[in-house]
This record gives sequence, structure tokens and C-alpha cells, in this order.
Amino acid sequence: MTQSSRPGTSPDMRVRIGALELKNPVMAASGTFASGREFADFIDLSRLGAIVTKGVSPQAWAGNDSPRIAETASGMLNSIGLQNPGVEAFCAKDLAWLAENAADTPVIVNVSGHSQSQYAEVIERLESERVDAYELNISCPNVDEGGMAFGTTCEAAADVVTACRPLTKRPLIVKLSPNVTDIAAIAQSVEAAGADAVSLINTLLGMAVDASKRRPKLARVVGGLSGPAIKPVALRMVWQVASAVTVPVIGMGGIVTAEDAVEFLLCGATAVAVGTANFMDPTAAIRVVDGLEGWCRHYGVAAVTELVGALEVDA
Amino acid sequence: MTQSSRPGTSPDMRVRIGALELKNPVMAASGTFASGREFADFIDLSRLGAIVTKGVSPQAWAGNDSPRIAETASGMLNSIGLQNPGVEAFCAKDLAWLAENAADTPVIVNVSGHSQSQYAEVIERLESERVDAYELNISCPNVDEGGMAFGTTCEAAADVVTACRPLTKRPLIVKLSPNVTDIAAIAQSVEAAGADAVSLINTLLGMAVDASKRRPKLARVVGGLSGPAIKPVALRMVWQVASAVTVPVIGMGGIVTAEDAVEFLLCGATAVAVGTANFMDPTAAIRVVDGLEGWCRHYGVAAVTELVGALEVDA
Amino acid sequence: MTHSATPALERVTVLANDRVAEGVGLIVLLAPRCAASVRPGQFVHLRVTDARDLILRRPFSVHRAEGETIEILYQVLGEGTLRLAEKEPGDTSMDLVGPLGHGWWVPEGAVHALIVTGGLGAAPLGMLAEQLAESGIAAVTAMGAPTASRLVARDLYESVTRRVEVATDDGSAGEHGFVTAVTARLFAVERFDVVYTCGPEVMQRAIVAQAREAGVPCQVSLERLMACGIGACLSCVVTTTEGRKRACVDGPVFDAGEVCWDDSELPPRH
Amino acid sequence: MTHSATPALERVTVLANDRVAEGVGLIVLLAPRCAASVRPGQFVHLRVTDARDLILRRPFSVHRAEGETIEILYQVLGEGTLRLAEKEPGDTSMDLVGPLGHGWWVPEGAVHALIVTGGLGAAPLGMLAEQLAESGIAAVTAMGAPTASRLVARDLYESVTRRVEVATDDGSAGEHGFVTAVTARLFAVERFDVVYTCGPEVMQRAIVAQAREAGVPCQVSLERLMACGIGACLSCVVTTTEGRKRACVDGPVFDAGEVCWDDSELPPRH
Ligand SMILES: Cc1cc2nc3c(=O)[nH]c(=O)nc-3n(C[C@H](O)[C@H](O)[C@H](O)COP(=O)(O)OP(=O)(O)OC[C@H]3O[C@@H](n4cnc5c(N)ncnc54)[C@H](O)[C@@H]3O)c2cc1C
Ligand SMILES: Cc1cc2nc3c(=O)[nH]c(=O)nc-3n(C[C@H](O)[C@H](O)[C@H](O)COP(=O)(O)OP(=O)(O)OC[C@H]3O[C@@H](n4cnc5c(N)ncnc54)[C@H](O)[C@@H]3O)c2cc1C
Ligand SMILES: Cc1cc2nc3c(=O)[nH]c(=O)nc-3n(C[C@H](O)[C@H](O)[C@H](O)COP(=O)(O)O)c2cc1C
Ligand SMILES: Cc1cc2nc3c(=O)[nH]c(=O)nc-3n(C[C@H](O)[C@H](O)[C@H](O)COP(=O)(O)O)c2cc1C
Ligand code: FES
Ligand code: FES
Repeated sequence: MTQSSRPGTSPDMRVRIGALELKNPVMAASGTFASGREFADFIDLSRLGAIVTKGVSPQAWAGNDSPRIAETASGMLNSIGLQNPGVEAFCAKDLAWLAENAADTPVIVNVSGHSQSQYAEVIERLESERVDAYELNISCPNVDEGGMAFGTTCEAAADVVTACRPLTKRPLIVKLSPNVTDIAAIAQSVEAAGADAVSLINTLLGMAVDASKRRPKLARVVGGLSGPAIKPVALRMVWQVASAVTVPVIGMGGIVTAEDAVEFLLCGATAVAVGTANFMDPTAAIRVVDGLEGWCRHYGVAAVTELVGALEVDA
Repeated sequence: MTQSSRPGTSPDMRVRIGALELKNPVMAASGTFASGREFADFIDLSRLGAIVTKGVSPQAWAGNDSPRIAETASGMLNSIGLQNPGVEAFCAKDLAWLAENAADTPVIVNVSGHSQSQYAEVIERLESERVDAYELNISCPNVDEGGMAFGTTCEAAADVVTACRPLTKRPLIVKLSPNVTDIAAIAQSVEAAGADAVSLINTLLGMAVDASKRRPKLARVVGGLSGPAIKPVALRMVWQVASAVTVPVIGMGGIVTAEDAVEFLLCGATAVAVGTANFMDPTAAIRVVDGLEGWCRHYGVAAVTELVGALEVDA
Repeated sequence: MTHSATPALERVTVLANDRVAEGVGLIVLLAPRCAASVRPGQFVHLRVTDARDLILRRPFSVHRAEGETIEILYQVLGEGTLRLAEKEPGDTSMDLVGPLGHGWWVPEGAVHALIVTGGLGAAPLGMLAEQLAESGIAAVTAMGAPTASRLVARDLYESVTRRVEVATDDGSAGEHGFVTAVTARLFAVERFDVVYTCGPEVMQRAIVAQAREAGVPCQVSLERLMACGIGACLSCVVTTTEGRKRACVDGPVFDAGEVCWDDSELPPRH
Repeated sequence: MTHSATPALERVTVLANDRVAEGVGLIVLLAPRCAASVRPGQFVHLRVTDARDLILRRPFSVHRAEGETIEILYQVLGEGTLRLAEKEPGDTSMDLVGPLGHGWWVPEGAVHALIVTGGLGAAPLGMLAEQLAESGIAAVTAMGAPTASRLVARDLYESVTRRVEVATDDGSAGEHGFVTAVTARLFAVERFDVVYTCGPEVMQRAIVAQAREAGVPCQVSLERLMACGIGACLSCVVTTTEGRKRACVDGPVFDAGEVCWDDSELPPRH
């Protein structure tokens, strides 16, 4: 155990995602936090490392039919389907609210599209707005066109990045799908295409059945699995990807506690995102922020970056 | 809800896997049941649909270093690594014991190899023994050579089947890996190569970390995730594969109760296997056998095969 | 319209937990903050277990609030409500998020109200009945249940509303038949300014139709699957004449006129 | 050698559950079948929760068996033992698989025994001490603990063994120092026919070395991570001179001579 500072002194919690500096490594994950407004009654948004918004598309999307969620063992399925009011309404309502109420919290916009040009369209519209980074969602399992289809081959994944890269100088994060044979290869291809960071994992494609009704529990039949159940898969993928790329990795999947967050950092994540846990406890993200700082104090970690990739593995 | 017989009458629980008829669709999953002997104190083995043995290789394998397991939310990781005494000792001890103590329970041998020829070697040795079917394990995430490597591309998967097919007339089941982008494509390729059935899912590759020690919980770092946590992924894959192939599908992944088993049948599995649940409760497999029959009675299902693929999905 | 108080995360202590009807429990929780601010028709999102296997909270209407306590009437349906039923007085393992949602409101100038409950639909209307009594609004209650042993909260309604009329499917209490027969008669002979209803959605729709015919404004409380309960996840959508709304913040109480009834939106056990 | 009785799945009722030392509880379970057949050194595989988040059973040695009950001495370490500590008398939510494993045995002709415990290592040796007393074998007990408040089961050993010598790391009870200092002295002045030990593996190894030097056969009880507990899963392997054995069926008690000590095999919290 590295003891690089005396327990008790104030640890440096800052991390960098490309050009973007975060006051701590803990973000709220896309789609589980709306644009933060609903959580402002419970937590101080300015204490978050960043807010990642719900997926935003050029026009309004209605999302999928109901039922849209199903609880599973230590997890949940969702098939919300990126319901959102479109980028214009998003700027008018969400970004405006954020500018007024969370001015010093970095805002990362999760960008969705049915086609390469739709991703580009959203970014172009947002360039004039106060946005700190983009997260390209090429891994949503809940839409028919686009979404995960872009995230399951190296070529398609790289193409989306290539289309968006020239449009912005802001950090471009690519959100990867876990529903693939070789996630490290996909990470490498988006890195080569110019991504500044990768985030993972999005949800695992799953299904739930109501046996007595003989029907799927979700109207869309399949949906995305999230929550504590998927943490082992997420840690493994973060570990694999972090060893394969040099850009920062943002880790997520089942994080509920600060200890969970530490596990992701040790596996190589530079930052983490809290997703489903926000539903379990609306203060979850802040508990992770506080807990992580407490962890660093307790173990005498002077800078949280010391934890990144610090897993000790026998040669 | 189909009411094809009066509740109360005795349902027909038989199913067929290729030429093999099972008295009911409930098997014990490979690697979680040894060869049954350890469970004989708790249950009547002859009431099982089939026993699938632990993976057997031509020579003895020592397995991986310890620790070999870690508990996770609603699941567990294992990296046993196919420790087994080799096919010769297996015949002398396990098959001999089974012949004496479970003569009327079909025995399916799970076959492991580091190379195509090793799979073939095991089958050749077993042809003269009382074995009812083979399950080719091309999906073990816990060995370096072979194992899952064979199960992640269509070509490699088909090649193993092509090598084994001429050696036996017995049903050849191929156990598929869930750690792939398109499991249905792999199922189709092994079907085309002559497989009589497919079984799925093997474990999801995962990882667990001891944060305070900064070390992986498993000596091998990564391991296979099983148990209730993975059921949604397993159901989804069974559903996808069952719609893609015509051979029978054997479904598994997180089955604990009869209701879980029904869910797999509805998604298209002809039979199911109970794995990790055997550790939770050594009588689990029999509880599923009894519960499934009870389910059929309760819902007036005359033959359990009526449930197979009977999920009602809106067009 | 009710003005919702700010919701909070609040740890609760179980003060009592008793079976009050077949498969129905009444749990009394010490929850001072919520008790002080909750309005009729609002709900709490309750974490019923420390264990990680059930990750979602369970939404329950606040049946009554008194001093520092709130009461929840719950039906045992699945794993979550089973665990709720096992809680003993003194238990401090649960916390709630609440009060949540948009509750019942009293239309300007209303003086005669009709309350229609079906089964556990009696739960979210309890506080409302008390509030109407306090503000001098005369309410009649029509209660339906499958059978006498599953009729809940009758005493409360007897004590605070002007009259209670009961119907059970098997005639074991009150009239033999559906509560909609009771309300059809009531609409024919009495004048109401507002109708409040909660119960199985098929019953609610029938009441809504009767109210529309009688030209009386009607409010309904809807149940949807909920993950966050606070408006963030979009799992609880209700299709309305103004597009998809969220049951957890725009409801659970809606003006019946704006709801586009869609069976597929119903929770599985409804 | 002990002949193991057939194990079974048995539902248990909690009769008592009390804190007996710092972070240590003693739970008394009504488990007639197990109580009747368990032998010293065997263990039970206990399902501590109905919830599905912790899917594995927890292995615990049977500390004592009396009539229809068994006693388990447990240290609160993680989520499973936390939940065990919360069980109240009357609880019937747990079941066990047991009795399991291969326990202590009395070598032919042994008349003088040494029992060495470290911390919770006192748990699996309780039944043995009683059995030795019954069969007229004179036993001396050496007990180690970090501090007086964490010394467990001293009374039992006082009452059934000839003499108890205690050492604590901080000197708050008995000698100041490690129990290995006590045993070194004992080996120097007394003759034993057999040594039984359980405790932290580093302590066990020291005892094994002393016993070897003194030429006394030694038995050790080992802890490994266990999934099935019945020999089927190969998660609990112990490297021995005869290859990998399974702690759950070939142990947990092994002849010290056959164990190839391998730290990596130890459970995380050891
Ligand atoms: C605003 C609101 C107020 C409610 N008020 C009450 C009340 O006062 N008394 C009462 O008994 N019930 C009430 N319900 C229903 C109650 O939430 C469910 O019965 C309960 O969640 C079932 O949980 P379970 O684990 O026992 O069932 P399971 O079916 O095992 O639950 C599985 C999942 O489905 C959800 N679910 C199942 N049925 C419903 C349902 N009808 N509505 C919403 N989610 C459901 C659960 O929350 C859980 O996420 C209310 C629901 C809502 C939306
Ligand atoms: C044969 C045997 C007999 C035992 N007898 C006793 C006893 O009498 N009293 C007592 O207090 N403890 C005993 N232990 C250790 C006890 O099993 C663990 O302390 C307990 O499982 C910890 O569970 P947890 O959920 O609190 O800890 P966690 O660390 O949260 O458990 C996580 C996982 O690791 C396993 N685990 C953690 N520590 C150990 C350990 N030391 N040994 C085995 N598995 C572990 C758990 O079973 C679980 O699967 C015994 C272990 C074995 C193998
Ligand atoms: C209800 C819900 C909605 C989500 N919406 C989005 C989304 O719009 N865009 C996206 O990239 N990820 C979305 N996700 C995925 C999460 O951001 C996260 O990657 C995933 O849930 C795993 O993390 P968790 O287990 O902590 O939830 C959503 C997840 C949930 C549960
Ligand atoms: C400890 C353990 C050992 C296993 N060994 C094998 C094996 O030897 N061969 C194999 O094909 N699958 C093996 N499996 C995978 C199971 O057969 C099964 O496919 C998987 O665990 C999913 O089912 P479950 O969730 O019911 O356990 C093993 C699983 C576990 C937990
Ligand atoms: S429950 Fe999340 S938006 Fe309503
Ligand atoms: S715990 Fe399964 S073999 Fe020992």
C-alpha cells in the first residue's frame, strides 16, 4: 500500500479528461440524472465532477412504448429509448437552467443520432452554447436505427468520430458498448479516429419475462441492464480498455459506493460515473464524492490520480 | 394463456435434444455439479433430466491458482480453470460411479481442449463408454489456450464441431460464449457444422477488485460471472439464438427457481440447466424439476414442450 | 393546485405494522419531515430493504399523516411488499424519498365532492377525505372491493365523509356488484362539483366516463412503474393530450380529461 | 478418523444471538439433525439471508452441540456476518447444509493433547475439547488473542481442559505476547501426543513448526473460500503433498504434515 501522504491531509481530487479539468472524478451518468435539475433538491450540484446529460438528438424523440423498465437481480433493465425534446428545446430549457443553477459544474452533453450526420448536427448546434465536452453515445441498445449499431464494429465507431472530430475543439468522449467481443479493439479505433476519451460501459443488452403472462416485461422486449449486477463486467472491460489505449477512460457500471469507484480507478479509469445508483438514492453521487475523498484521506493518498491504474497484479 | 389440459392432470415433461430423450427439461449445469456424487446425499439423481459433468480434458489439468472465486452482487466469479483428472480417471471414477448410482439419468460429458485435436481425443476415448451426449465447451473464459478463444468467432467455433462431428453419432451440443457481439451468428455456424444442439450461456467475463488491498480478488485477475445477476443477458441470448437456429437450445444462466426455468423455455429453450444455484441450495435442481411440473399443472399445460418459444410478443 | 413541498431523503422508524385486511398491511412510520409537508395524493418512494438484490424503491401513497408520522396502506404483491410486511416496530432500516408528486386539488368553489375507491385505491384518498372535511366540503364516498375481507379504510371514510356506500363483487359487504353501479345511481340523484377516484384502471375509466357524462370534473391517481420517482428517468410516462408526462412529478394525480388511457403503460400487477 | 455423518439441508431457528467479545457473536441454532450427528471440527454452510444479493452460503465451524442445538462463534467481518449479527431469537429465515467436512481425529493411543487457539480459532476446537475430556484425554489449552476483549470461549476451555494458558498481544489478559511463546515453553517442559490448532495461518505455521521440532503430530483447521461446501466446485483447494485437495470435504482439518502452505489460497479477510 502506497502511503504517499499522511492520513488526514486534504487530498487533491482533481482529474483531467483531455483539456477538461474536473474538481473530482465523479460524474453523474447519462440518462440517470436528466440535466441535474431533479436532483437539486437533494444535493449540491456544484460538488459533482461533472454532469453528463441525457442523450440529445437533433429533433425530439418520443422514446419507446411502456413498460420501459423491469427490476432484475441487483439490476434493472430499461428501454427508455432516448426520449428527449431535441437539441433546440434542450438548449432553451436544460442548458439555460444549468447555466443559472450549476454554473461551475462542467456539463458534458450525451449526443445521440440515427445517423452520422445527426450526431454532427447536434454538435454543430451546441458549439455556441456553454458545454464542456461531448459524449458520443454509440452504444444505446434501445433504439432501432443508429445507437448501438455504431458501437459494435470498429469501422462504424471510428466513422462517427471522424465525422464529429472536425466540428469541435471540445473534448470528444466516446461511450462504448459492452455488447461486443473485443471492446479494447473498438476503443483503439475511436482513439485513432481522434477521440479524447472513452467512457464505458453502457448497458448490457438483456431481457426479462413475465412467466405467468407469457410476455416480455418490456414493451420493446429487450433493454439495457444496469446496476450492481453488471459491475464485474464493467470492471473487466475498463481494465482491458485502459491497458489498450492512452486516452483517459471514464468508468461506470454498477457504482453505488466510493469503494466501487476506487475499484474502477484502480482498474485504470481516470474518472467514474454514477448511474442507476441515483435512483436507489438521490444523494448517491455526492456520497461517492465524499466517500472517495474520505478514502484518500484514510489511506493517505495525496492525489486521487495515484489510484488510477494502481491495481497490483502479479506478473 | 393456453389452457390445453385441465389443471391437475399429469403433464408430459419429456423433451428431446436431438436423438436424446430426457424425462424432463432440467439438467445440472457443467462445473457446478461435479459428476453428481456430491449431491446424492441431498437429492435423487435419477429425477434429473440429465447430468452435465465438469469439463473433461485428455490429460489432467491442475486448474488455476487461488483465490478462484469471488462473490458479486447476485452473482459470483469463478476462475477454477477446468481442473480435472483427465478423461482416463474420469472414466474410471466418475462414469463408473454414475453407471452404478444413476444408471437411468442421461449423462452429458462436457468436453474441454486446448486444441481441436484435444476435443477429438476426449470424444474418441469416451465413445466406448456409457455417455449419452457431448457438450463441447468452446466458451470457458478461464483457460489461456483454447476455451473461449474457440467460441468467439464463427470460423473457430465451426472448426471444432467439424473436427468432432465425424467421431460420434451421439448428440453433439455446443456450449456458447456470451462474450461476443453476435451469439446468433455463432450458433448458426455451429449448427451448419453439424451440431445437434446449442447450450448457453457460459459465464460472462468479469473481474472483482479488493479496493483496500489494491489487488484483483481472483488470482487469475478475470473470471466467469454466473448466478441471478446474469439471467437477463442469458434470456436475451436464448431468445436471439432460438430465433436463429432450428436445433434445440439448452438455456442457462441464473436459474434458481422453476419460474426462472419457465422464462427460458418461453424464450425458446427446449431444456434448461441449473448451475450456480446448486451452490446456493444443493436441492435446487430438484426444486426446479418439481416446480416446473407444478407450474404445468397449475396452468394446465399438458406437455412442457408447449412452453418452448411460447413467449407472446406484439408483432 | 397543491404546492408541493421540497422532497428529501429521510430515514424512517417503523412504529407499527399490522395486517388490516386480507393481504393488506398498514404501516406507521416516524418520518417528521415528510409528515409535516405531505399533501393529499402525494407519495413516498420507499427503500424497503438494505439488501442489494432489489435495487428499486417502491412507491406508496401517503394514506394519512399525523404529527410526526405517516401511514401507508399496502397490498402484499411481490418481493418488495413481502419484505415490507416483515418489518417490525423499531426497525430503522428503511428510508424514503418524499413527499413526491402532484396530489389532489380542490377546484375553485367546489362544495360537493364524490370520492370513489376501488380496493387499495382507498389508500391515496385518505388524506384528501380528511382535508375536505376540515375545509367544510361535503364528500360522499363510494367504496368497492372484491369481498368484505379486502375492504380497507372504511372506518376512516365513515368518520370524515358525510356518507359511505359500499359495494363488493360477492355481496359480502354493502351492495352486491361493482362500485360503478353505486356511482351511476349517485350521479343520477346528486350533484357533485368534483370527483376523485383511485382504483383498478378499468374501474377508474368507468368512473371517468360517468363523471364526463354528468359534466363533473374528475381527478384520477395513476400507477406506473417508477425508477427514480423524481422526474429524471422517464420510466413512468403517461400519455396525455399534451404528450408524454411523468406520473411521478406531473402526477400521480391527473385531470381525467387529459389522460389518454393506454393499457400497456400499466404496471404488471395492476 | 472421524466418520462423517450424511449432510443435509436443514432449516434452523435462532434461539439466541449475543455479543460475547469485541466484534464476536455467539449464535445458538435449533438444528436437531445437525446437532445429533456433527463431530468436532466439522462445519455448517449457512445461508444467512433470503435476499438474492449474497448468493453464497457462509461456512462456520460448529463450536458446540448440545441436545438439538448447535452453537456458532462468529466474527463480524463483512456483509454476511453483519446480517448474521442482526438475527433475532425466533428467526427462521436461515438454513444450513451440514454437518460438513472432515474434523479432528484422535490418534491411536493418544493421552496428552495440546490445543492451540488464536482469536476465533477457539471456535472449531470447542467440541473437540469437550470430547477429549469425555474420553479422558488430558488436554492443555494455549489461547492467543490481540487483546482481552477479543478473547473468546475461555470459560469453555477452563471448564473442560486441564489447564488454560493465555497470551494477548497487549498483555491485557494472560501473558504479554504471542501464544507461540507460551507453546514454545510448553513443548519444552511437557510431552504431548497430539497438537490441535486453529487460528491465523501465520500462527498455525509457527505451531506446526514447533510441533514438528518436538516430534508431535499436529492437526490444523484451514479456511478457504467456499462456494458449494460439499466438494463439487473446486473453489476451496489446498495444496498438499498429495496434490490439490478440497478443504470442504478432505478438510477443513488436515494433518499438518501434508499441507503445503500457500498464502495465495487464504481467504481475503484472514
Ligand atoms: C404513485 C404510486 C402510489 C402507490 N401507492 C400504493 C399504495 O398506497 N398502496 C399499495 O399497496 N400500492 C401502491 N402502489 C403500488 C406499489 O408501488 C406496488 O404494489 C409495489 O411497488 C409492488 O412492489 P413488489 O416488490 O411487492 O412487487 P413486484 O411486482 O415484485 O415489483 C417488481 C417491480 O414492479 C414495480 N411494481 C409492481 N407493481 C406496481 C404497481 N402497481 N405500481 C407501481 N410499481 C409497481 C415495483 O415497484 C418493482 O419495481 C403505488 C404505486 C404508485 C406508482
Ligand atoms: C471451514 C470454515 C470454518 C469457519 N469457521 C468460522 C467460525 O467458526 N467463526 C467465524 O467467525 N468464521 C469462520 N470461518 C470464516 C467465515 O466463513 C467468514 O468469516 C465469513 O464467510 C465471512 O463472511 P462475510 O460475508 O462477513 O465476509 P465477506 O468478506 O464480505 O465475504 C465475502 C466472501 O468471502 C468469503 N470469506 C470471507 N472471509 C472468509 C474466510 N475467512 N473463510 C472463508 N470464506 C471467507 C465469504 O464466505 C463470502 O463468500 C470459517 C471458514 C471456513 C472455511
Ligand atoms: C434509465 C437509463 C437511461 C439511460 N440513458 C442513457 C443515455 O441517454 N445515454 C447514454 O449514453 N447512456 C444512458 N444510460 C446508460 C448509463 O449512462 C450507464 O452507462 C449505465 O447505466 C451503466 O451504469 P450504471 O450501472 O451505474 O447505471 C442510461 C441508463 C439508464 C439506467
Ligand atoms: C464454478 C463453476 C464452474 C464451471 N465449470 C464449467 C465447465 O467446466 N464447463 C462449462 O461448460 N461450463 C462451466 N461453468 C459454466 C456453467 O455451466 C454455466 O454455463 C454458467 O455458470 C451459467 O449458469 P448459472 O448462472 O446457472 O451458473 C462453470 C460455472 C461455475 C460457476
Ligand atoms: S419515475 Fe423516473 S421520471 Fe418518473
Ligand atoms: S467449496 Fe466447493 S469443492 Fe469445496
